[in-house]
Amino acid sequence: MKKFLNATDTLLTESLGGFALAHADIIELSAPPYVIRRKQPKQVGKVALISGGGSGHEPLHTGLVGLGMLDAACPGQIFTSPTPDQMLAAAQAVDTGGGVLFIVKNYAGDVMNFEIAAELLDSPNATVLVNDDVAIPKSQSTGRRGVAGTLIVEKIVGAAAEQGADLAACKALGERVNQNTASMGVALSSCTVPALGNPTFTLGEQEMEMGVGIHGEHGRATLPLTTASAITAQLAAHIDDDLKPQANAQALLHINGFGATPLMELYLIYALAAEHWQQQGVNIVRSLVGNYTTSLDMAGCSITLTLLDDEMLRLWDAPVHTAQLRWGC
Amino acid sequence: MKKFLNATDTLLTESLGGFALAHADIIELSAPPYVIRRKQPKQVGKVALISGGGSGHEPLHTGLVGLGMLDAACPGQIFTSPTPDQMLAAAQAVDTGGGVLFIVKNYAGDVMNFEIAAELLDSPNATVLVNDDVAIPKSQSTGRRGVAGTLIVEKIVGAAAEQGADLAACKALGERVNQNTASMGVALSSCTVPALGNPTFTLGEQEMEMGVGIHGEHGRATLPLTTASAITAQLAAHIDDDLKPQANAQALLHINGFGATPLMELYLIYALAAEHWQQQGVNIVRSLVGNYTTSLDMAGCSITLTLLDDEMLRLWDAPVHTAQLRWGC
Amino acid sequence: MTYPTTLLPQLIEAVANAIDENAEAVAALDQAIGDGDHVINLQRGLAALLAQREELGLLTWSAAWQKMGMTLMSTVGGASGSLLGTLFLEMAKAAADQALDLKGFAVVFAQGVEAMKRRGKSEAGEKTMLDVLVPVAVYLQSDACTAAEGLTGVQAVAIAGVESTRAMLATKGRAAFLAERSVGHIDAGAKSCQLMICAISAVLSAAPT
Amino acid sequence: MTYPTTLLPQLIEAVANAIDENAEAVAALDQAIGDGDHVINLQRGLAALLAQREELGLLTWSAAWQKMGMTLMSTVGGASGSLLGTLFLEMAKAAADQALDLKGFAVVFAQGVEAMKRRGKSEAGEKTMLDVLVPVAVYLQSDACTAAEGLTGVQAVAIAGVESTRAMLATKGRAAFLAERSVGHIDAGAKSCQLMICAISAVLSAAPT
Ligand SMILES: Nc1ncnc2c1ncn2[C@@H]1O[C@H](COP(=O)(O)OP(=O)(O)O)[C@@H](O)[C@H]1O
Ligand SMILES: Nc1ncnc2c1ncn2[C@@H]1O[C@H](COP(=O)(O)OP(=O)(O)O)[C@@H](O)[C@H]1O
Ligand SMILES: [Mg+2]
Ligand SMILES: [Mg+2]
Ligand SMILES: [Mg+2]
Ligand SMILES: [Mg+2]
Repeated sequence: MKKFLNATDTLLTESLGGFALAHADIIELSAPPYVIRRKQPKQVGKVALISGGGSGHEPLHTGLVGLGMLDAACPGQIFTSPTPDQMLAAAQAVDTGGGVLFIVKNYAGDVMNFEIAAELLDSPNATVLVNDDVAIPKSQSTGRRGVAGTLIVEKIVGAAAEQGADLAACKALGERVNQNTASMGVALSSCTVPALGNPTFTLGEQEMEMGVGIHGEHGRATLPLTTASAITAQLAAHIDDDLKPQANAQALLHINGFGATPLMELYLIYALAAEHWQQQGVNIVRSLVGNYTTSLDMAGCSITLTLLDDEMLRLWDAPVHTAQLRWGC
Repeated sequence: MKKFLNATDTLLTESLGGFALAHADIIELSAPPYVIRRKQPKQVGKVALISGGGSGHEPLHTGLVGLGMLDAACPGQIFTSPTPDQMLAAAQAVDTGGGVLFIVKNYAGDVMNFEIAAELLDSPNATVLVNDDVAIPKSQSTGRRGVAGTLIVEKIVGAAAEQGADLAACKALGERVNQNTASMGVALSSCTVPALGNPTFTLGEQEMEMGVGIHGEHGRATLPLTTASAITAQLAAHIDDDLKPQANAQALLHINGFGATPLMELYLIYALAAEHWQQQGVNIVRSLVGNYTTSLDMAGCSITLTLLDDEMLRLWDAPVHTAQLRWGC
Repeated sequence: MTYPTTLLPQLIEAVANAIDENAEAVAALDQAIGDGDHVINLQRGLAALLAQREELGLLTWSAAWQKMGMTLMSTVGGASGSLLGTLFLEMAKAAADQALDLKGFAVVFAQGVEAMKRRGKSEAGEKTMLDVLVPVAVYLQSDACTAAEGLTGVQAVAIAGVESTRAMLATKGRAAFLAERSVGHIDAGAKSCQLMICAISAVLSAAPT
Repeated sequence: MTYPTTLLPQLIEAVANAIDENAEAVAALDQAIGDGDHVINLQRGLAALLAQREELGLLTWSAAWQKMGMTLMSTVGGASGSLLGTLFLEMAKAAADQALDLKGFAVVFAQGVEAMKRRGKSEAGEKTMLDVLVPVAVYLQSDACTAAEGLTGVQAVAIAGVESTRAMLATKGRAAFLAERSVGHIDAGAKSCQLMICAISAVLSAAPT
């Protein structure tokens, strides 16, 4: 698929420059090793939230840096984990004595690079591992992938950190959000990595890929394309198997577009998913619909359900001011 | 291109239902004839802003209904103008005595359907015609298309209306914003209308369509795909020909994705466009980057420049709370 | 001969069939120089008319066209919906309550087309449905349109009209955005109007005198 | 014989060439069961090493590997970057400042591979680069690895190792998400490591004694 670019090896740098210009009111881009960091003033001693990952998932994570959410994001090359020097630079830049909490998506490269940084970091730090994707069986030896639920962890923990929660509390909260979040995705196309020039895999005109991640790879199965209702039912069933939401539970329902699916279709999926859980007596109290954790130009979407206790709900509602999410200020 | 849907003739209704559920805190969907209307309380006698158009451009316009922006949006079928009964129902629902301002994109169908409604409407009303697209020559007998600049008109006039400006002032302001806004788009692919099932037109692997609108049709010319810098330069040149921005002018720079272009590429275009105008001494004081006025699943983007006087800038910054734009509250 | 509104169910069915049988072709025309929605918009409107056809057959022409105009206006959408709605609503105003023969219809129809021109700020020669409807209106009011020949002649006029759009440069509607690239393509609205006129004429030709 | 660090420029060039010559094939492997970025990540790291090769040739092995490890760690990225960086940094620690012969290198290399296993929480048989590096480490430390035969033998071991990944079910890395669908594909990291080992062995074989 064709792209707007000058050269594949300058795309990321140029794009980060544009992002930094466009949002210069709230973030700044460091010199290499690249870090996007929050500019808005913050309480000294607040826990510094740092995340990051390969680029190609925008707005995750750079678009989520700012008041009430991440203090810094470390952008790697497209689909490539950032390197420890980025995380160390980030920690140096944003830790004001309250310690650093790394929010890490569960992929081998992300886990290892963040671990190395954490080991090298002198100051107190902790890590929350996000693994909300239920497409992969729980028993999988790598563990499950971190996907669209990552944003939810970042938002809720970000609010707690903004309100002065300490490092241990932030970590515990992040793990609680992660435990109560389940996601699953489906793709109608793969994506095209600029350096490869062609879609990572191909699907026929009547095929869909069930249980995909966000790096353009095959999912669990290639299936015949079916109705939105049937697709939603499949995704929801996997989520229910994992989360087992009870009647009267409060939940956040997040329909995430992978990049090339029109918003109209995302709201259709929202309608179907909301109906599914309404029929189970689950109380969908918050929604988020749109392209948040993308996979370049993949057509597809994921459903994420987060079971919210009252604290998590309050923290979700707390003010946030990033490039992509903003409310309460 | 494949889609998530149950049936092409229920897609819109189902999607509107999902949208209404997801944003039930701020909007509501009427029974047919469909109108999305603001729920948040407002000052009695405030000018009621009503817009609408064919669906397929989400989040325009339904995603822009709420405090500080539209009072109502009338969604037509995909790429099909809404009908006068929708606009009359909208006016009935949201006019509290201050009169109605219709914000209409300049397409034959939109203009005629809104005109018919305006003629049938008993209460005071006025219309702002948006025609920011400079791909079409000014002398074109139909006039220029209304494209990504429409959102900017809706935001700025929305703020003025929220602050109590009367009907004549709102109309004059809308026309001023429109006059000071220029847009131009380029596509790397067409889009697939669900009922047609195939892209409206096709481009080769090394082709781009310069000067496209937002309905999947051909633009002014099919050209060889070139670098992002060259593309930006072309788009910016057309905009400059029209707006003739002066050194030290203040401006808003809006890079709008047509639906299938990754955010990373949109920020690249932002960087290049910002540099172009910086070199001319134009002061880019505000930015907006993302999918706002889409064309289903078209790959491509448009550049919009709005020259802002101090009043327009204040109104752009004023609080807004819609599904898609939110700040200051 | 005068034509009763009891013909309406048959007329609407014939028009709907004609559009359905040619749906792909008409869609392709609006896809080539438009946004691809013209025929499904029309079909939506025709489906609504079909649902009302029995009750329409009990009304006067004026009342029937008023109802049909409102239905089309609120179901078709887009440029063609506003224009076709305008046509029928204007014909309803012009018709009063008399019975209609071909000449009477010609007068009413011509008024309807004038209303369309005012609404669309357009005229023949701009590559629109007017390039069928205007020649048809002119023909119906001309002496060449006799009781014996008129219903056959009007089909030929409609066909010539739609064909004439092929070489035109579009100066109204979406196709105008394509400038020279609009040349060489038949206009979708003109095609659908020709199909509708031919279907109507065929029914009226076969109507019992 | 002991190998001086003055061989480093030539070694790095040979590795970079080997990767470049096979870039499409390696990319295709990571595309089939990964996310397609492995070879460009490696090439970025190798480009950085190439830029430093002259100065590396003036250091001790320990200092050189420390610098190479830091460079790879901060330029490659992803799973392979963290693991290759770990390998070199551990070898730097293990090497002290002595001159290195093949046996000496074998000890240091084995320690490096152990550090990779700890970092990746992985071992041979999981369809990763370890399926080349572990057999290579074992071979280098074995009696079969003689001064005369070792540099040829290690290439055969590496090639056998990469081929062994074809039939494996991936239980580490991205390919593990594909479960059974990972079977039948060679692992990209294993392939790139085999290419690198073969290139290094060839240079060392030709090194003046
Ligand atoms: N100003 C106009 N006057 C007359 N006919 C017009 C005008 N604008 C558009 N049309 C007709 O409308 C047709 C397109 O209708 P349709 O596709 O339903 O609406 P839209 O262009 O809004 O998608 C064109 O083929 C043309 O015949
Ligand atoms: N836990 C692990 N242990 C050893 N090797 C691994 C592990 N995870 C991944 N790899 C190796 O890394 C390679 C992929 O590297 P690369 O594509 O650069 O990183 P990423 O998987 O992050 O995109 C795999 O082919 C495999 O050889
Ligand atoms: Mg990767
Ligand atoms: Mg249309
Ligand atoms: Mg059309
Ligand atoms: Mg990879």
